[in-house]
Amino acid sequence: MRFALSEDQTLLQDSLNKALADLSPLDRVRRFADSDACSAPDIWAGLAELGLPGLMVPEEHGGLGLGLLEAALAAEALGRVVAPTPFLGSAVLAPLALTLAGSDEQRSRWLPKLASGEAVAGAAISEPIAGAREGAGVSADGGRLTGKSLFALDAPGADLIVVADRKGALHLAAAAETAEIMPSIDATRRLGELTFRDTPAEALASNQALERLRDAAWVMLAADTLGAAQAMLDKAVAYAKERKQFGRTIGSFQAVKHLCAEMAAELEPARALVWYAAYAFDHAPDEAPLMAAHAKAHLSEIGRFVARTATEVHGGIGMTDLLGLHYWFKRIGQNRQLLGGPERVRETAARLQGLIPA
Amino acid sequence: MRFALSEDQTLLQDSLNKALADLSPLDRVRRFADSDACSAPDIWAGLAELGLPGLMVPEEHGGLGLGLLEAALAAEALGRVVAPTPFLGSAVLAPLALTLAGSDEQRSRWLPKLASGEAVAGAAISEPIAGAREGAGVSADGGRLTGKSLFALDAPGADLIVVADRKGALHLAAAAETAEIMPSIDATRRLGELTFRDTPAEALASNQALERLRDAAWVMLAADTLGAAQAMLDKAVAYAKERKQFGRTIGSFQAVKHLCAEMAAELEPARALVWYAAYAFDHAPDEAPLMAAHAKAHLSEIGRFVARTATEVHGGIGMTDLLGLHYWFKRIGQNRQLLGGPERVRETAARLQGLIPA
Amino acid sequence: MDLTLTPELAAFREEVRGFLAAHADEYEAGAPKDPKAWQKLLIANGYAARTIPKAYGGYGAEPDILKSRIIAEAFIDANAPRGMAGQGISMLVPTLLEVGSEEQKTRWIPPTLNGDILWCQGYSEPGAGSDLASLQTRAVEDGDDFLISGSKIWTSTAAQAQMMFCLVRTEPDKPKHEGISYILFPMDTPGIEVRPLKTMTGHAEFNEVFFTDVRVPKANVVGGRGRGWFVANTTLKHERGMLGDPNATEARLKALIELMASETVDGQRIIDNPVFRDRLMQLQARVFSMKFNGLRTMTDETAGLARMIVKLQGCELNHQVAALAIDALGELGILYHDGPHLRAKGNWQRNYMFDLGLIIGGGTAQIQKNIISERGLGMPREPKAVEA
Amino acid sequence: MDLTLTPELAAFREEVRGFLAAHADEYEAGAPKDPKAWQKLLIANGYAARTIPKAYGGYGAEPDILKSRIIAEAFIDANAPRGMAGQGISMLVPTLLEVGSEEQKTRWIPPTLNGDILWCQGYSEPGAGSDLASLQTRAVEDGDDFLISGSKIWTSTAAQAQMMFCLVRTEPDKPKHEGISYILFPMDTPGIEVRPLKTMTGHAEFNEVFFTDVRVPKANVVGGRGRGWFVANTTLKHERGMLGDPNATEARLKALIELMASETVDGQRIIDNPVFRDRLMQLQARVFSMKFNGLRTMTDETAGLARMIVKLQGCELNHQVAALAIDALGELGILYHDGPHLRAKGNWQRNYMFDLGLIIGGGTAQIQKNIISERGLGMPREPKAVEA
Repeated sequence: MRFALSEDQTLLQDSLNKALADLSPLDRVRRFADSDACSAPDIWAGLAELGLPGLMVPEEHGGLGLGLLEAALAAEALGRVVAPTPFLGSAVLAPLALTLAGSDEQRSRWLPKLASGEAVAGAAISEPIAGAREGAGVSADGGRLTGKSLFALDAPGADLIVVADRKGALHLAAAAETAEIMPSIDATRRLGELTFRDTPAEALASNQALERLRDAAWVMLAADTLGAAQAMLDKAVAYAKERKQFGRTIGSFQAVKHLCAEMAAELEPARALVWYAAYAFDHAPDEAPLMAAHAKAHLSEIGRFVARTATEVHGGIGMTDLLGLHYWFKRIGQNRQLLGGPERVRETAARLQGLIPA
Repeated sequence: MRFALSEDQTLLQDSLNKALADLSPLDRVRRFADSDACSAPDIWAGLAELGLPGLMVPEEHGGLGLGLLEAALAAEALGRVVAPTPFLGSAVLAPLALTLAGSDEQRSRWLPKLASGEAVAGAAISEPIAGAREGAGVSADGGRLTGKSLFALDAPGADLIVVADRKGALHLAAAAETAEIMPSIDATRRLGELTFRDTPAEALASNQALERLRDAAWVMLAADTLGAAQAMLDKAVAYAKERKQFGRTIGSFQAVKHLCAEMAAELEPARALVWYAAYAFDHAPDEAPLMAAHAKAHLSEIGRFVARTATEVHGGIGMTDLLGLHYWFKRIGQNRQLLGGPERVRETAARLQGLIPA
Repeated sequence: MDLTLTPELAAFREEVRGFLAAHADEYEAGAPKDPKAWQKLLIANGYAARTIPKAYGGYGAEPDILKSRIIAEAFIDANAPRGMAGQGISMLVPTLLEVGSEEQKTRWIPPTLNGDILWCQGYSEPGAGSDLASLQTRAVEDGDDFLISGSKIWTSTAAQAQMMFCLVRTEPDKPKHEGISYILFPMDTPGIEVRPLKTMTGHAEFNEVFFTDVRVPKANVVGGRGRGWFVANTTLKHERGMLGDPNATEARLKALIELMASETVDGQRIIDNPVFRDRLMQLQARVFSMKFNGLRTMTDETAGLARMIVKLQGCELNHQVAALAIDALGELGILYHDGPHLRAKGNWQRNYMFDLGLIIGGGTAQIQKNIISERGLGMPREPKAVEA
Repeated sequence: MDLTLTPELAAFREEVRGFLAAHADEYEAGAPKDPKAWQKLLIANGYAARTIPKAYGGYGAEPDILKSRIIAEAFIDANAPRGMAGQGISMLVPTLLEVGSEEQKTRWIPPTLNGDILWCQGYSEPGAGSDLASLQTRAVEDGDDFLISGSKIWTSTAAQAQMMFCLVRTEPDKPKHEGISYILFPMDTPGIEVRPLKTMTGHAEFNEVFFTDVRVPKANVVGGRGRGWFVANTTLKHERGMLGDPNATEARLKALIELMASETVDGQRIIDNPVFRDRLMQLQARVFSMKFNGLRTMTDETAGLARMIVKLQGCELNHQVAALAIDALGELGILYHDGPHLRAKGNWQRNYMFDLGLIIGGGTAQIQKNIISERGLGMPREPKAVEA
């Protein structure tokens, strides 16, 4: 029994971090953020070379066949450099949906393409998880979808969309009638507003697959925040060791040191929670939903704390565009709200334990 | 227009602080706390000389005829030295109940005695305000009371008790069938568990008097916490200026300074809130209930913060009985829960603004 | 505590209300139709530049905090625009009044008040930050002039301003607080370059300004050579006080309550969610506290500490109000820039970020806590570190 | 990540469970009927003093974190009492094993392990506090003995203990960390006075101990004269690690959930109050985090920082769990000592206060943050202050 990453997992983490440092440096992030592009083909191609799009695709369909813990490590690595790339929808949710609820034919048709990165998939599952806003929601009738789905992940420009309808049943659609980018604080990942109007779609077998997607997504968002927050702490510490004020490096002031210590003290246990939530998804399905909820909610809270505190340690310069710190701040802020803010997710956590009367 | 204490009010405050420093020094508090006494006759007599028991009793009945703002200043002064004495029940709630809802005969019979301090009154109003625990609650039938009331203020040893029944109607009882002290964290004020069994009582006219009592009590508890918390901050600052560690006074460490600054930053605006809540009770009845609720809830929260932080600034010695700091810590803790913890009080604040559907 | 108006003040309030009603067609949605004309009208009636002597283009009234407050409230109630603000009017003018020469006063105050000259402030430097007094921008003597070289940061309105008031180091050999001068110069002087400074909100609320041998007459120094640190500090206090304005916070809380009462998730109003409602009530108690604290600081001479905490607590509270709005909006809370689902033009997110900037700017929260503990509570200063 | 048990470990778990079932009549409600007999039984079976060599009265097993964990869990599940703890077993014994002489080991370890000798710890002093190394208790040479004078504070079990292990200053002229020795002596030596130290909980969890010319042979020094600071530090680390035990926190959270599900106000269960429930869920996430962090620190060699934060976060979390219990209980939450309405013997209030003491004791939160930032994050130490 060992609560630690395996050698393979550490290797995966290291190689991802190294590759992403080259693929997604700050100026590349900036170029993407300032553009209207739906994806960064150079980064996507580089990630495809590492097998990232197929991380969770079974080996028989050309993927690496790894688990959610490996995906969490990838999410953490992507968050660490605020990588402007599809991932959650295309490399996690769509492969999971197909594996859990797709027919053999559907899997054979899509999984190889997703694994190679040739196709990108989006996931439109917000309404049944985070609640419907603005009258959104999709209805299914005889192989056709009608309605709107907001905050669809990796959806703008996708070749395939996994759609959850109002009742929580899953569908595969090649495209929506219209797919608009929803401008949000985080310019490193695109969210879609999808409109369906009698749009053809294939049903996926529905054996609580949406709940598994939700759990996986919650863990991924938590892991992304973990990576981004760790990066912000690292930057704050590095800056505090370098920057001088009043004749001293500011990192020698107790106030600054304690802010950094508080960030570290929050992040270390949170890392263990994220790891375990991902492990449970793979190996302890009874515990998985509760752990996923706690990981999502808790990382949302401490992510906000770290984002704010690391910015404060940087002083005025942290507020500007110069160091680009705000890309991390906003990525953490967006992860917090996506698929339900922490308050809503904690309600689910309570319900999962029978602490809310049905 | 002036948001400040008047000269008379400042004078009252000063004379109370000075008198209480003599009447209620730490060793006197300790002696009371270690005893089973219901009151400290020496302190009560000293306060009576200053007119404190009759602060809110109209002048025609021998009192000072002052308002709730003056009573708040008194509560603050009492909290500042954790004075072991009846006050809220006897000097605020009972005179208010009689003034608001008593007959001429009832007023004439009781107010002069209360004003002089010859009689002490308790107030048993917890259940309709804070909610019923343990099946407590009092029912009235034909001039007789039956049931239990918990957490009755100033009640053990009292000569007169103002009782709110389950429906919120008020009664005057000379005594309960039994009145047991409820041992609580705060040993400077006695709470009573009262049992009524067909106990004779006089009805008071019921024109929403209970709501006024509630508002007054909430402001008083907030003011008591304000005084106790200010005293804890003062002690922490004084200790930090004196105590040396690592070759420096600990008050020169940024960590310690910032803890003290945070306490001051919380207390100063809270003081203005308490003053205004008391002022509104006297002069702006429309605003009074909301302000009382906010004062009670907010002082509960920042009181807890200050109690904990001031103890931390003292280090280990703050945890011991040596400096007696815990009397202040516990008084603040008890004020927080009495007549409803902050969560419950905030619900009332929301309801008062129509933010909760009826 | 006497919060009722005297008959005189009540009459004054009617006067202000009457003025606003009479001129209601000259403004719309909180903005004047002709800003300069509006400014002149306000000055003429004593609703702007109220206490500035007539000789310098003001209205010439005695200072009266209560009347000022009545004016402020009446303008808020009517959603009428106040007079021009800006750093020239709120920081330079008080400075000139206090320490400027007669020539400087008559030359600069009137056109500043009536809006003909817009100023920007050159205080902070990239290398200095919280340690403002360590500024490095140099003014080297050259005959009757100084030649200024260096750079400034956090300069708002630098691109629009005609003039700058600026801190420069004129005596490099003196201790750091004694070698600084406060000087005025036109922004079109050769050698000045302005570069916009984009912040996390995506907007360039600030600029960097670079100086290369910018020639400025020595006569443009205000308050005496080498006295700049002390000259600047008198007005910095004004700025710090402004940064936690409780009226603005109260208005935001009102907007938040309206948001929570009108928005729904799955058809349930957000205000009916007890967890969000509880947070709202916590913030409301703080908003009231800061409001009354503000009233107190204006009329209670014992409120020294109460004044000192306004910036720290006020900016934090604004940030928390914005945070609750974002959280209450759920996924909608992350929308920004534009789009059909955006609420309040994205101002909740913008405030959330900009207010964090205000927590940091104008004296970081850490510096504020130093000030409160040292000046407010009399705690010892940080001991001087041994030079490494 | 591999959280499944190997067949060997699974078998070991069955063995432990079997032992506890077989001896279930020797304990009751988490306490042994005969503490010394129970202690001996545990040592004989390897469930106490497990890794201490047989020569010194232990069981003599190889260290194995997983087996230790299996033992811990099995005892919790069975509500069976662990072996004796106390500062002698958990702090003195490891110290003697590391730096004691052979004579010291054979003389003191066996009777300590089997419960015949109870120890108390003499580290902290009233004047020293967080700055432990500045301790003043003096040991003056007198032939083959030292004469010890001074005082200690925060000494638990001083009234019951037969022996003390103590830090004293033997070389007053050396730098403060180099003049300290670690020494052992009986508590009935003439010149020792013990005074109970009552804390805010109302109980005397600690004592002060006063020394007047207490005669102790030089041979009782452990680890070499002047080496006491380094000797003590090896075991202080153990103490700090123990102060945030996540198993204990998890048990308290479980009790809190039961409390909230069973208590009612006006007939409504507290757990059905969404505001309290939300706080409960926030704490539960933290409890799980600390639990998994604890597992990680035992098996992940990259978990240095994760170990360093345990005391800070664990003690705070315990305090917060107690705070929620008090709040959830409403007015009942303030009851203490006794009375018919008291819940859980007043332990929620007692923990609330005692846990605050633990946040302060054993290295205050401020000291912990210094350690985390300096040793964990590599930030610079506080510069030495210029002597005033």
